Amino acid sequence: MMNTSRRNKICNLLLLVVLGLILYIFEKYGSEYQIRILNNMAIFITLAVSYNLVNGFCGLLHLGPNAFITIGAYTSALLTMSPAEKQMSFIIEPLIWPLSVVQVPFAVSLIAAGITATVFAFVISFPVFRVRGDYLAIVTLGFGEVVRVLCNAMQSVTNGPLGLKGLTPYTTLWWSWGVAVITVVVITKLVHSSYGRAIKAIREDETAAKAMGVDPFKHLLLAFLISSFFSGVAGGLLAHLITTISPTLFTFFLTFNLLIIIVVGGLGSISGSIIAAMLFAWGGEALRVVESPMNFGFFTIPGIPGMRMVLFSIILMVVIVFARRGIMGRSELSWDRFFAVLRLQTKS
Amino acid sequence: MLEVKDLHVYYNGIHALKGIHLKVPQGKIVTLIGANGAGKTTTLRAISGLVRPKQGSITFVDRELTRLPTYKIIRLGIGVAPEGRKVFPNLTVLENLELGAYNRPAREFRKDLEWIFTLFPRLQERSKQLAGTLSGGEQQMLALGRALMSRPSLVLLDEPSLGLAPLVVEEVFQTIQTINGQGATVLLVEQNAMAALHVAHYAYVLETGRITLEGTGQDLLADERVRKAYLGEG
Amino acid sequence: MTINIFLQQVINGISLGSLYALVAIGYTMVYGILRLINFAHGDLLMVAAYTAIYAVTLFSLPWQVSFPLVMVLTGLFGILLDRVAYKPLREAPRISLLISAIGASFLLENLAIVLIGGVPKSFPRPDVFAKVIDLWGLRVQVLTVYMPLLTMALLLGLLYIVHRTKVGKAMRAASKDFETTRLMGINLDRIIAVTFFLGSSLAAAGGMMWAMKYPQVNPFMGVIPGLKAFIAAVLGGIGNIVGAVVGGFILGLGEILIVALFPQMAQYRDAFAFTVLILVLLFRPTGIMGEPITDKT
Amino acid sequence: KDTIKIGVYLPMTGAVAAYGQMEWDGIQIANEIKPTVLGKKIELVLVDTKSDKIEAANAVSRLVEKEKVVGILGEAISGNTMAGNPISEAAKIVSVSPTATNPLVTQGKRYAFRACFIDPFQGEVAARFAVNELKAKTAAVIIDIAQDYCVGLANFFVKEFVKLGGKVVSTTYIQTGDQDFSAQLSSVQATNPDIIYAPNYYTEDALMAKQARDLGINVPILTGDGAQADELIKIGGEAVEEMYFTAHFNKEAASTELAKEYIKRFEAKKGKEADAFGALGADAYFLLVEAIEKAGSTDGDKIREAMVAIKNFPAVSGLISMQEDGNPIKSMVINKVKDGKFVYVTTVNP
Amino acid sequence: MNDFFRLDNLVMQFGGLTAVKDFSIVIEPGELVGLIGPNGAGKTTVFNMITGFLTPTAGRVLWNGKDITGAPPHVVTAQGIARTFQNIRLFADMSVLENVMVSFHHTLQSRFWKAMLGFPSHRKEEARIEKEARGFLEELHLGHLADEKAGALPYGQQRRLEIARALATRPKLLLLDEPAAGMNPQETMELAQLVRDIRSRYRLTIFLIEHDMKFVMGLCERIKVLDYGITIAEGTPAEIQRHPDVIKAYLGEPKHA
Ligand SMILES: Nc1ncnc2c1ncn2[C@@H]1O[C@H](COP(=O)(O)OP(=O)(O)OP(=O)(O)O)[C@@H](O)[C@H]1O
Ligand SMILES: Nc1ncnc2c1ncn2[C@@H]1O[C@H](COP(=O)(O)OP(=O)(O)OP(=O)(O)O)[C@@H](O)[C@H]1O
Ligand SMILES: [Mg+2]
Ligand SMILES: [Mg+2]
Repeated sequence: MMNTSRRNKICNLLLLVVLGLILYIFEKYGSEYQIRILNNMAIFITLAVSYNLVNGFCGLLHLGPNAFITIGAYTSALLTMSPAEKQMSFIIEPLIWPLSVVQVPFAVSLIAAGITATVFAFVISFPVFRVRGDYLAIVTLGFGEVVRVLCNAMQSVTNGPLGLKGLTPYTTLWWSWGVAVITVVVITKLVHSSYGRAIKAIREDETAAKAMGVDPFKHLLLAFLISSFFSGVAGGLLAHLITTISPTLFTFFLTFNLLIIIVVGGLGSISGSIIAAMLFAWGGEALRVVESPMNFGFFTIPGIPGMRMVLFSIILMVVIVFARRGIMGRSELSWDRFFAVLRLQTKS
Repeated sequence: MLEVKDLHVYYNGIHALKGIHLKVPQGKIVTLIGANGAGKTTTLRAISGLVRPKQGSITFVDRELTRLPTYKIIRLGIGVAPEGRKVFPNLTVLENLELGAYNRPAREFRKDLEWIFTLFPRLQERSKQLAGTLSGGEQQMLALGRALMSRPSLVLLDEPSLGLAPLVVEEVFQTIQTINGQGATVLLVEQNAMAALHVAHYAYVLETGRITLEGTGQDLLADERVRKAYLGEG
Repeated sequence: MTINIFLQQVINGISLGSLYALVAIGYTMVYGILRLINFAHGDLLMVAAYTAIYAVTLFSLPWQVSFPLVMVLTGLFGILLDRVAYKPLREAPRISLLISAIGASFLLENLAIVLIGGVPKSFPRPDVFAKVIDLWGLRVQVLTVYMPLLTMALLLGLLYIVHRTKVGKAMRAASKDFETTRLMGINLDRIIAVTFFLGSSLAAAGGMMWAMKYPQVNPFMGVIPGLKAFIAAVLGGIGNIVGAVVGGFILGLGEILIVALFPQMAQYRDAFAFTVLILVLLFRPTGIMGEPITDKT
Repeated sequence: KDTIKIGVYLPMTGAVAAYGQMEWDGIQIANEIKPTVLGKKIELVLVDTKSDKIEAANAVSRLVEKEKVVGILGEAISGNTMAGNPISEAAKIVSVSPTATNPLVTQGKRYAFRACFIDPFQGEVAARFAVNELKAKTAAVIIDIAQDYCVGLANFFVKEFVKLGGKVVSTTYIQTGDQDFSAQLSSVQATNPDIIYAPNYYTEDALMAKQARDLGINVPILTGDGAQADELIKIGGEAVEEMYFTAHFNKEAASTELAKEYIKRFEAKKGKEADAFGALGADAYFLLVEAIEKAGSTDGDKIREAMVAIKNFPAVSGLISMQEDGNPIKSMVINKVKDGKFVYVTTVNP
Repeated sequence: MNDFFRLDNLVMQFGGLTAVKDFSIVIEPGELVGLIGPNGAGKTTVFNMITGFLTPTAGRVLWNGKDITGAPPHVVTAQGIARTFQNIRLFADMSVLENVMVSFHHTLQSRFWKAMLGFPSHRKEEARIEKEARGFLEELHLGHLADEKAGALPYGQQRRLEIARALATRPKLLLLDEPAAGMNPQETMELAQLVRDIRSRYRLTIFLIEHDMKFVMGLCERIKVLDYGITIAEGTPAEIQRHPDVIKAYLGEPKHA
């Protein structure tokens, strides 16, 4: 019998290959619409998994991921636009110098996006980690809003409410899924390491964790920074997917959506976040059915705009009442489980 | 007065009580002893309606309790001092006692309060203090007093001696006998088997969800198995 | 800036603050008992405002009747909200409750969009309130004077209920411990219902005053006041009623004065609320009047 | 196939749902007036954008790929249109936005059009009107900082106003959703301007006007097309009397047959005054249908060629000629509120 | 002068309340010392000051000749002082094994990015930690429960796991806060044996708080008694049991023999 850890490794590789194949097929034969949804899925996976690191594994109620997404999106966009485009866009106030002349490749801009977001996270970490619980929630929500207000106000950097338009659509399936896979792998590894254990210990009981020699500030900060990095990168991907960004894109509704994804998926479950992110990206579109006129042969119900969101809210509330800890709770899909189920199936 | 028959309780699949029978006759002190996790607290929670049994019946002076919500059970004349005292820390001692008398007519309040203060003079001294700032022993007294404020015919006490200094433990058991002398029926759950068996008229031993022994307090004190397992002898 | 303009601004600030305060009280009450940030609370303003519009225009009730009626109806609506969205989750993790609150908020907003439409409606402001009076050279709307007064009156009433009545004591008890509250023979669901009723009717009062001051009603009108009131509640120390009022006034005055004193900073007005909040929490991590966190070891 | 599908993507929910809903009203009336093209019935497919860019992009993808529409109407605001545009552009499908006024919306795009004029034009006209007709020497500008439309208009107004010798004495900011402007207004009051230019949407403008009048500020207020909606008067009441608008159309000045027909039907059906949002929604529809008709085909390139060939088309908001760059040439009217009605003041030709 | 462990005139005030006043003690390596006193006497507060959960209002904590007063808890732990809590504080949703493995975290050499990228050196370290943690569990007879959720264990085993977890931080001084609370006499006896065992096996010095007099008197070599934050007595168990102040404030007259 094969050693299970080797088996799992091979299965993981196979899974990657299958994912690659699927992406290849869609890239080649899929419609723009399908590709777009797949891109959204990947970006939401990146966002959700990195957000879950803080909320699910650290057990903090962080309500400001939109700040890091915003910062990532703006950084990346400002770095890929050509100086000529920038000059044309910034009609209220000209863009400040070095930004007005630099232009770097997309990949570099994504890394810069992640780093800028991380630096910002570091700067705000002191006030954020001074408080806990719902106070932390409101402080992070506050930083999210402050960033949005600054984006509106700092016109010589962000072009204010006009936002940045006409970005090159660099975000392809390979980019978005590539980043998603890296995020998932890296965060999974972290969570299953001694660091992850320390972080979970803080979540379970901060006082006891301290007594076991774990420095809560250091470890929470670590998770916060890593999460911000990937949020920033995802922000860059998002910017180059929709090709136009402005402060209205990053309100706390974006945060709420992410929060819904990770709670419905299961706080502290990476596979839960992945599943919920995919459901969210796909479901939002699938639900459009209820807004288009429905023809039942002998009579037609006219479409009611807005029904989709009504239904979404109802589904959300029903799901959360029946699955209080989300779809996955804190458990993960794993090959061990998969094969265990498989064995049971074949036996019976 | 209280009769529990074939009680089964589950916590998310954990079978915590596996068919318990017990009786608490009017005017007596009955104690329930047993190791940690044996299900003592669970029994009290089932009686007071905080957990719903899967099977079995609990009758209190001819009323079936298993379907009633907690507040209705309490209104039938049951007072509870829960495990871990659970005083309301942000309320004063007096306000805690007022809540104990939530369903009592307002005009009786003074009289009831005086009774509690004669039982626990310390509470009178501290009546304006926030309950959260009391010492452990004082909190236990408050929890007892609060349970008695509704003038219950049956009192359920869950480990009233837990974490208390020896001197205070002494006081608590004396109080239990006092209130029993004044007519209250008591169901006492205890780890401190020695003290509990001394005050109890009748006792049950609970082990992993089952009653394994029962008898008068004196009988059990003499019982070989009890001495070994619960009194730390031999 | 003349002293007159400054005083004018102070009055504006106080009246805005009293609105924040009214809404913040509801936030804080629900939080105090359920530990729930009730994100749907802001939407109750919207529900109340629409209800008032229909009461006045459709059923042509005089405002003296319809406004109290709307408060009662919104209070009942609050109870319904609890029954549907929160009661099934009493024993669930708090975060699930929060998601349910967000869901309820989305639902109310979108139902309003579907049923009433996104186009704003005007609010029938009774003329008594619209009148502008001259107070020592200050032009003050009657409403502006009434609002802080009403807020203070409602606050006093509420404090009386919470501290002097049996129900109030039960509410404070329930805020710490559901089970033990039940063990006192208290019908917890009734207490929670009362809390929602009170909080929601205050939100209704806030919503109607909001709609009179800024007479347009749309499905999203509650979002910003709701958020601001939430900040006010946290600023004051969430769970503390007096704190909520203090926070509301600080926020209202601060927002108005920052724009008044530094007009070029107006675009940072929303950032101001959060900056103050963050600064306060830096020095008092549980808000101005909040209880310190006791982490017993 | 006996129908022709036209896709519509608008914010029917979310923060700017009101604009989407008003434009959808106009488009539906237009569809009633002209339900067929090339002898086939026109089927409108409406997709909601939740006032969100991600959803706007999804929506256009869906219309293009799944619904296979031949042309697209929408979005209501520039930011979302710019999220949707690149997709229809790549698919070579003509899109017409009713109200996306930002210059960048059509810039460098072959298949993107709009039914409204662009911000620079409107801002400049407003400045000229302020100087020439209102005889203003000083102006206070109040800008909704959260709307690129408002920022754009104000920006072009200020440039032109200064060029014409005026002086901007105060610039203050508000934000969509703000409801208390007393602080800003007090500071405006302190500078004592000849006029206030507040090119914001009607909700904010109505509330602002109301609070301005309450404070005793009685100078004329000048604003843009975004404010001209029935709700402005409903909300603002007496306070918005004498407010001036640079606008797309006025009922009284409505000269075209289509406009008369549209206004009649709109008022009969909706029970309220026809507003600019609806009118522009209708015009976007009429322009697209006219182009399809002229092209005699549903081919994107042919429609595009037919579109830029449209000259002096008598639309609801007046005569429209489409330019090669996707922007229409149309005249502008100045309206004001009088006795609770939008009345015609003058027409400014491009 | 002893430089192993010493408390010098520790004072702790909460607002107006002086919870602990001038608390001093010297503990020699390998000693087993008890701390008793009525509820609210300030016993847990002393532990909290030693382990950095509270910063004393005045006084010093000396450890191996170093002043560690006010050092944060995780630093104190890393220096070799571990504790358990009066109310059990396990990482309830983590497995028994993980609970113990957390205690090894402060000895970890590899940096976080090595963990994130799955470096072999980190994997090797993880394997070592797991092996040693299992070793501890075996020794405390918890080995068969390694994969259980800690929160699902019966109370007695939770207490033992708390001790195992504290031991795994490799302390020289172990502070136990009411380890026998909520145990029946039988379990308490087993616990006493366990404490003796681990003391000799790991060459520990132990300082413990307990209300169970049988346990304290049978186990401790030296006892200190606190009342209202003030030391009222100190001595051998026999001396303490006879001390009139202690009887008055704490023990009461022996009745149930
Ligand atoms: N809320 C709960 N969820 C899951 N299991 C529980 C819960 N409460 C108790 N149990 C389990 O039920 C069993 C009985 O517990 P119970 O609290 O009744 O014991 P007890 O006899 O009161 O013990 P102790 O002396 O520790 O108070 C234990 O195995 C316990 O782990
Ligand atoms: N963080 C704190 N803030 C305020 N007061 C405190 C704090 N911690 C403890 N106290 C108070 O200090 C006093 C001593 O408490 P401590 O917990 O040390 O007592 P103890 O001797 O351990 O009692 P017990 O045997 O009941 O555990 C008590 O009056 C307690 O209320
Ligand atoms: Mg128990
Ligand atoms: Mg203690």
